[in-house]
Amino acid sequence: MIFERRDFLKLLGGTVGTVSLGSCGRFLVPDRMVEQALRGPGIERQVNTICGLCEGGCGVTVRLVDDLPVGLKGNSRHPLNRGGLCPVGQAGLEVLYAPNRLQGPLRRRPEGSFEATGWEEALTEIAKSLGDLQSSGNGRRAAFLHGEPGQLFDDLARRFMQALGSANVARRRGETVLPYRLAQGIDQVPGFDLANSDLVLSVGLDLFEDGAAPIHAVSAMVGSRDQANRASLIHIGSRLSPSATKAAERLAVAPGTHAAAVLGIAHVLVREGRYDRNFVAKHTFGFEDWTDDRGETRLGFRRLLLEQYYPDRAAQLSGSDPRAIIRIARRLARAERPVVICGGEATSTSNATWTTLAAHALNALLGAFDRPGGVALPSTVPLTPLPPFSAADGAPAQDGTGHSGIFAAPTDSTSFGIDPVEALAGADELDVLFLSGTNPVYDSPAGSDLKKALERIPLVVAFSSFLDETAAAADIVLPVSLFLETWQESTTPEGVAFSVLGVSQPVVSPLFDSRHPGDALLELARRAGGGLATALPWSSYEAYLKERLEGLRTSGQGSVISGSFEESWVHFLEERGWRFLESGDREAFWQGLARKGGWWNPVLARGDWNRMFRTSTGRYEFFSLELERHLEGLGRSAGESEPEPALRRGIESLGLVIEASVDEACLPHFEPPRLAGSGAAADALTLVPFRPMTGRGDIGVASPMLLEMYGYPVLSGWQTWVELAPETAHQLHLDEGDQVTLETEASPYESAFEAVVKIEPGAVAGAAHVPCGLGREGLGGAADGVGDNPVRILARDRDSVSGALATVSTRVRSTLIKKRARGGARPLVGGHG
Amino acid sequence: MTAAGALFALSPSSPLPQPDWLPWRIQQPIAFNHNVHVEELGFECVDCHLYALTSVRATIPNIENCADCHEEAQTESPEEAKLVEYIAAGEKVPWRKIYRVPDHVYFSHRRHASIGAIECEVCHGPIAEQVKPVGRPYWRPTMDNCMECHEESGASNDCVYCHD
Amino acid sequence: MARWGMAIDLDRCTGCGNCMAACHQENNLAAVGPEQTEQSRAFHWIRLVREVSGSDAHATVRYTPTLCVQCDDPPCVKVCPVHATYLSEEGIVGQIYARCIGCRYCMAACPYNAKVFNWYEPEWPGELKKKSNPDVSLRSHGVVEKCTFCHHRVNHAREQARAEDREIRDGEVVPACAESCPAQAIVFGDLDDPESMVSARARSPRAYRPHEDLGTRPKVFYLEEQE
Amino acid sequence: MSAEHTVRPELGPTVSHDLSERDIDVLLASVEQPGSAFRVVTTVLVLIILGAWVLFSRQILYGLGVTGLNQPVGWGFYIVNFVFFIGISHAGTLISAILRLSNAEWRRPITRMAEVITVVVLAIGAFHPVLDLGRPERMLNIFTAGRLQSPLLWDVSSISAYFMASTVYLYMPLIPDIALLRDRGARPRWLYSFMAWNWQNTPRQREVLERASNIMMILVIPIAVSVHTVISYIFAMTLQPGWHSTIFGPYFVVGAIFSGIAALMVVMIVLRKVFHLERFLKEIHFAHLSKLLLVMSLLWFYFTFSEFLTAFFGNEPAEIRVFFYKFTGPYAIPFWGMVVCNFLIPVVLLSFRRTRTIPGIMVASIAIVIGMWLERLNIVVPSLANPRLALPSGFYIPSLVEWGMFVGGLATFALGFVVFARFFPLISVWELREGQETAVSETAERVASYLPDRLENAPTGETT
Amino acid sequence: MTEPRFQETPPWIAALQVVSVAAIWVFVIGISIWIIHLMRLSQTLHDVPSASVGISIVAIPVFLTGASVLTYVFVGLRRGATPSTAEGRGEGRGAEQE
Repeated sequence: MIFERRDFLKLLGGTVGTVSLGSCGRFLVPDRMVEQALRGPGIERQVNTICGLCEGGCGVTVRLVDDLPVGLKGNSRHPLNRGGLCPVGQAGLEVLYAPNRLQGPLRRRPEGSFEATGWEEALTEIAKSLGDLQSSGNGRRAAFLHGEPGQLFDDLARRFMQALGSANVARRRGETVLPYRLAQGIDQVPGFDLANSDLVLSVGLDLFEDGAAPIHAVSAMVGSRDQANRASLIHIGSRLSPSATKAAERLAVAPGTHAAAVLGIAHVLVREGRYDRNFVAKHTFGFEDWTDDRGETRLGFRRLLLEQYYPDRAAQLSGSDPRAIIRIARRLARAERPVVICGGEATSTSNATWTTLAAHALNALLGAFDRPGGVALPSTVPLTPLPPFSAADGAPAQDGTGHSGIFAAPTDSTSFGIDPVEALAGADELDVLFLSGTNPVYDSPAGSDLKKALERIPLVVAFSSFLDETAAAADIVLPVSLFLETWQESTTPEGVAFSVLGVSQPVVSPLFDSRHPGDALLELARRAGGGLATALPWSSYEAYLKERLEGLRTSGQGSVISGSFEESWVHFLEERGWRFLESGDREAFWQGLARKGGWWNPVLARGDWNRMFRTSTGRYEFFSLELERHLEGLGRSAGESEPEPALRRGIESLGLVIEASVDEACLPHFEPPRLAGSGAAADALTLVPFRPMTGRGDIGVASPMLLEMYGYPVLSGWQTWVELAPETAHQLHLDEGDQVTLETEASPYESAFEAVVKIEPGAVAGAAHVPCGLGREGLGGAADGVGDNPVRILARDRDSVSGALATVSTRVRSTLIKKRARGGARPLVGGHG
Repeated sequence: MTAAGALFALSPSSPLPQPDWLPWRIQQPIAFNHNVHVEELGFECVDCHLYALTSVRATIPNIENCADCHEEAQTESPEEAKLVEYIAAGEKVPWRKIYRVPDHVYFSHRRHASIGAIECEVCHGPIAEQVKPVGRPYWRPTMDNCMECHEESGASNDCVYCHD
Repeated sequence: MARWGMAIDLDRCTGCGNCMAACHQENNLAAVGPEQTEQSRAFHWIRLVREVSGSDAHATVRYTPTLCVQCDDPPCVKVCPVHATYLSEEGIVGQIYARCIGCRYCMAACPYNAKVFNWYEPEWPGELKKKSNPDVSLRSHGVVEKCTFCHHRVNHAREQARAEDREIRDGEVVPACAESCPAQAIVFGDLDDPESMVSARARSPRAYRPHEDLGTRPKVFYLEEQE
Repeated sequence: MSAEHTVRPELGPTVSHDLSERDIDVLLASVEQPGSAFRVVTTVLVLIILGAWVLFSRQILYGLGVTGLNQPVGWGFYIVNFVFFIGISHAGTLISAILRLSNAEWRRPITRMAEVITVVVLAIGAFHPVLDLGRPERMLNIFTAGRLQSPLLWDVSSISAYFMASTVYLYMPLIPDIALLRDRGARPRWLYSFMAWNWQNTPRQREVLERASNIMMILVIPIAVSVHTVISYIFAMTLQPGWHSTIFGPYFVVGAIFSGIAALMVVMIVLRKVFHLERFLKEIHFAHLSKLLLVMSLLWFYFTFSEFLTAFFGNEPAEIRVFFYKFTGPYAIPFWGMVVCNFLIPVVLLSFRRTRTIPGIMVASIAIVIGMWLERLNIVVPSLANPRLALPSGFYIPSLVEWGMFVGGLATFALGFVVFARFFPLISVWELREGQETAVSETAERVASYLPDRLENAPTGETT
Repeated sequence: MTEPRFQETPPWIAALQVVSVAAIWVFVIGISIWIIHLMRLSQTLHDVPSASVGISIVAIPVFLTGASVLTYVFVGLRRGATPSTAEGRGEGRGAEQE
């Protein structure tokens, strides 16, 4: 060998050092060796990408040995998860290699079973149908429902449908945005700056396991902070979730009564004068009593609080403890940068909108807007706009809002919107339906309705990796590449305070004959020709992404995901109004994006109140004028002409009980939740489905590991359990480990499901908490037939205002089917050694 | 039936991995001549066994490496002709591994050849002189052999250094 | 020579389960399936042990990520009849699967129930075996296994450090559980190095070791929850 | 009979009478006229054992998963039976050695059976840990790379020493009987010829045998005590609640002797019936043994009481959890069953003369054997089922394979006896004969030596 | 009681007897060597030092004693087998007592 071994080792040593040494040629080392040294072992490499198993879009680093992925870990530089990776993400490889993934397109035979077909045949058939719709001007008879995490795919799907002449596109998302529109005038869930807050009050949301980005919450509140200045958590909810147990303060409330507790807290803040007077005076509307155009005095939020929600009553309404309400209020008042976040079970009830309004009103009282550790609107992602195209005849406006179509609320609707699944289930006159990245037949309370509807639609095309419950009801199933096999993007998850765009790249070539749905759509457009082909000119989804993301580079905003040093530098520059110019050209930027796993922009536009509050008053509206207009409109269409009776009539049409005045309806207030089923039976329980950490996403449970640790916080996996408070269990004569059926007559299709009893001291009495995500049919392998799916038996109730389906809507009764089989499970009590 | 299967599996020409205690030599698909490449042409071991110094596995070169020179025949050797065929067909040469350690053993070439500066010959013998492919391990990587050498060289014999 | 140890800040732990999943993937644990789980044979090398104190609405819950605590005086090592489990030079309690005869005496002797047994041959449905971590050997039926402090990562780090002619840096070795923890609750390092993060945490007034009274001298420290 | 009778008339009538030819025929009947019963019984037992192995083959094929073991209850029937069988083995050699050592004359018809129990049961018991191994094919590791620090290895050496000692101890007194069989022409001749070692009952041979027996007799007692002490150490050397106890050594030894005597009684009663040995195994033997059994029962209770009282009084969380797991928890039935079987039934039955009959003793002994088995179960499972950490307590439901191997173990025990009885006399002919010849005189002599010395013989200054 | 006739031991059985004595010694010495081997092994592996090794060391003399006693018996029986017809059973014992 020409060089000394010792030298070679030095060469191997540094990463930066190696480059300089190698290139300056001090050692007579063959070029190939230098290359190897740079590349490291050469057989093993790490690739950054984005996890695609749930809507969060955490960054992952894939470890490849001999080009086979053998390990996933969180990308430590990704701003969302900072190296953390939830169990579902960890299971990514098991999902990738899941034995029952679809190997190729399937086509339904006339008699109902599926047969394997090729992409060629499948796409030809679909393109023919699309072509027919296009030529006959019947684009409206097509619809697209998806749940893909990325905004860019949504754009592509919308354009696809617009080009076809249809407005029927909907994206299933987690939280409804309506409350934020009513109070803040924005059409998005705002960001909550968990990373800078010192106290987070979580209303109904199990912040550390649920929500769009739980790992972000953990890393922002705990992981990336010193022990001294980490954020405390206060949790209001009915379940003893891991988040609740980790909260500094926990307030157990009956399901659906969060608003009462929150308003009680607001009462204390106002009564003790410990709210942000400055902010309330300058930036809010409807706090004090006010006089409308007609000169009538209207109820202010302050008076409503003081009259109605004194702690005793708030506690009584929510079944909680008044002292705790006061304690929490004072704690919030003491905190420097508190923020209130609402979600989960609190937004899954018939009163969800008002509950969210109440929780958000706390943010206003605390002056939590536009300050570090408060409510923020992440900056818009500067994507390259889609090139203009001439829409097909009869196509709606391109902006996507205000369109009519099946996914818009019908004109006679009392609510603002309609749940897309329900809309689809009720739609007739559809010829073609595309479903992608979503499994409503399984996870929506309207799933069984939808299943029937799918039978009516002549051509249902499902993009799916598995022959899951929804795909099984389709006519053509197109296999989808998983996140490790394809180019994909993910955009800022709901509730995150900065904008982020994750880029997922293929790290292995697709194991099976699968494609990204975007690629399939582009191919379909090409084949269908006409307006479709011109509207979607991209050769591949990758090319589409590349073009759209070019805007990030040219805007000069944000930066490619990088280490903390570069981050603070970008921050420094941008806060001073300088642009951090990405180096290099288009290709270099693209490669940087792919290599690092995405782009982000942590900088927020401060002081832009017009952006923050886009209501008609330009302020935060405690009293929602838009809601008033809506209610009045309802009354007017029912025949009332005067404002006040119209309002009253409008409220009545929602089927609510308002005690004080009609004004209350437009203010955050407590509205008792509607619960259906089992009448007033004393032993009836409120069914509260929840999503455990292990149940994120739709296909995670294809992993045996995930099934095995499904119930890891409370018990072992492979079963659905029901959490009952000890007194509830005692009353029902149930013990830990007993197998029960939960029955209701509220659901039109199925009435019972099975679970194993888990006694949870600290859970609220009278509630039955059940995990979603199990009881699958169609994922194949390990998951099928494991556990049961509570969604099957839910009553079809909706949020009165937003129209979103409510999952906390059902009362059930439990029947013991089998006593605990195994002897001697010991209740875990007592301290440690 | 089973016996016949077992016999086939253990026969010199079986494509399956073979235990190293078999008395016969393992047959390679091409009679590779180390001597020509190393002694006459002056290649270093790592020129072909690319990762011997940098990685856990030294790797056995295959057509990607061989194609650098043997895209077209350099000699009239019938053995080379086989290789050229493989390259032309884009097919991997089904080399047979001679040295293998069980799954529960972690053996790193880098740790030995690079960090420990052990010459290849110590374990692989005077391979440069071989005109035929190696049919049997020069030195069998058994635990006793490993531990003996570790003992002599002062390397640790702690179990978890090698067992994972 | 390093003496590897771990400190887990229970105040930071949010019970998210990432450590369990990461360990499962890193160390090629095979799921045992519903029947075996019903038989109480499911296993994890690290698991969240959940303790509920009190039985009313004010019950408090405490999550403790529990793993092999790598005792300095390990009861399991004392009883192994075949040197299949032993205390390594760097303080890791090794488990040599190829040596283990499966008598399960170490399991019976371990006060922390850290050891688990392969009751059947682990199964890898479909092509799942492909994704197994090549650094960790796959176990077979009839042997005991347990947390190894990801000693394969220690080996890699040591190799890298030797190649660069230096000592292993603090924080260079990160076991899979610590790596995946979004709350940064788990810190790993050299307990003999007074400068290391882990020894700093081990000196914390909140630090305790599980069942110290047994005299096993564990090298996993827990930091008591505050408040 | 040529020995001069020194029996004094006041000591009662001479009980001595010769062992008749018919007596010997009866004693050797099992060897000389095995009959078809032997074949039938052997076949049945072999079939049972084969059945057990057929069940067990599943464990060999698939691993220990076919048992009911799990996390945290990693030990179950195999270990329970191991301890149980080894415990039973204390019946024999230990009792026979103690009785011989103490010159208890009534021992003569008993010792052989006791020793056979030891050897047979020890072999069965010692095999159980092998059944319990996850990888039995790696057994060799114990020999190539064993750790003497491990209590399991102490067991290996201690049990093998005990096995060797008790085999020798069984064999040596057997030699004259083998010679008898050899001389009576029993088949296979070569076997008896080989095993008789030229025994011709010469004084020199008797001297050799007696001396060797005396050495073994003394040697075997500490070994036997050590064996069960060491077995208790398997548990006591760990830190587990319910196991980590200093009295475990003696507790196990007492329990072992207790169960051993009970098993011996069962065996004696059964064989007495089967081989019509009523004339040799008389009520008096059972009466003596049952008193011993009663004492052991009380002793056992004393140990159990001390063991649980300390756990209860100390109220250490881990200990108390195990305590209540047994007292009121899932193991209440085995626990209280054990107390009833080991204490209540025997104490009641054996205390009253009216119930201290052969059937009564049989019932008590069977109860004790069951009770002691339950005791082993109560020791092994509850401690494992209650982890120190806040984990749910475990459960253990043995599988068919484990039951099969249990039944198979019992059948092997029976088979051992049957086969032994087929080839060797179950009651030592030689010792009986020796007893007849010398016991009366020796006993009288001995008794005389206890009596106050006669005035004329007193070691005074007066001389004759 | 009739005295059964004595049969001369065939030579092959005598050989077998010698072999079995040898086997016993092989076994016992084997065990002793094994125990010593294990002690040395634990020393080389720097195993947990433990006085408990003593328990196994005790086994060695036990085995040796056992084997010695057996050998003594076997040798003694063979030596003492010279048929001196003059001695009856009872006389033998009586004579011994002197």
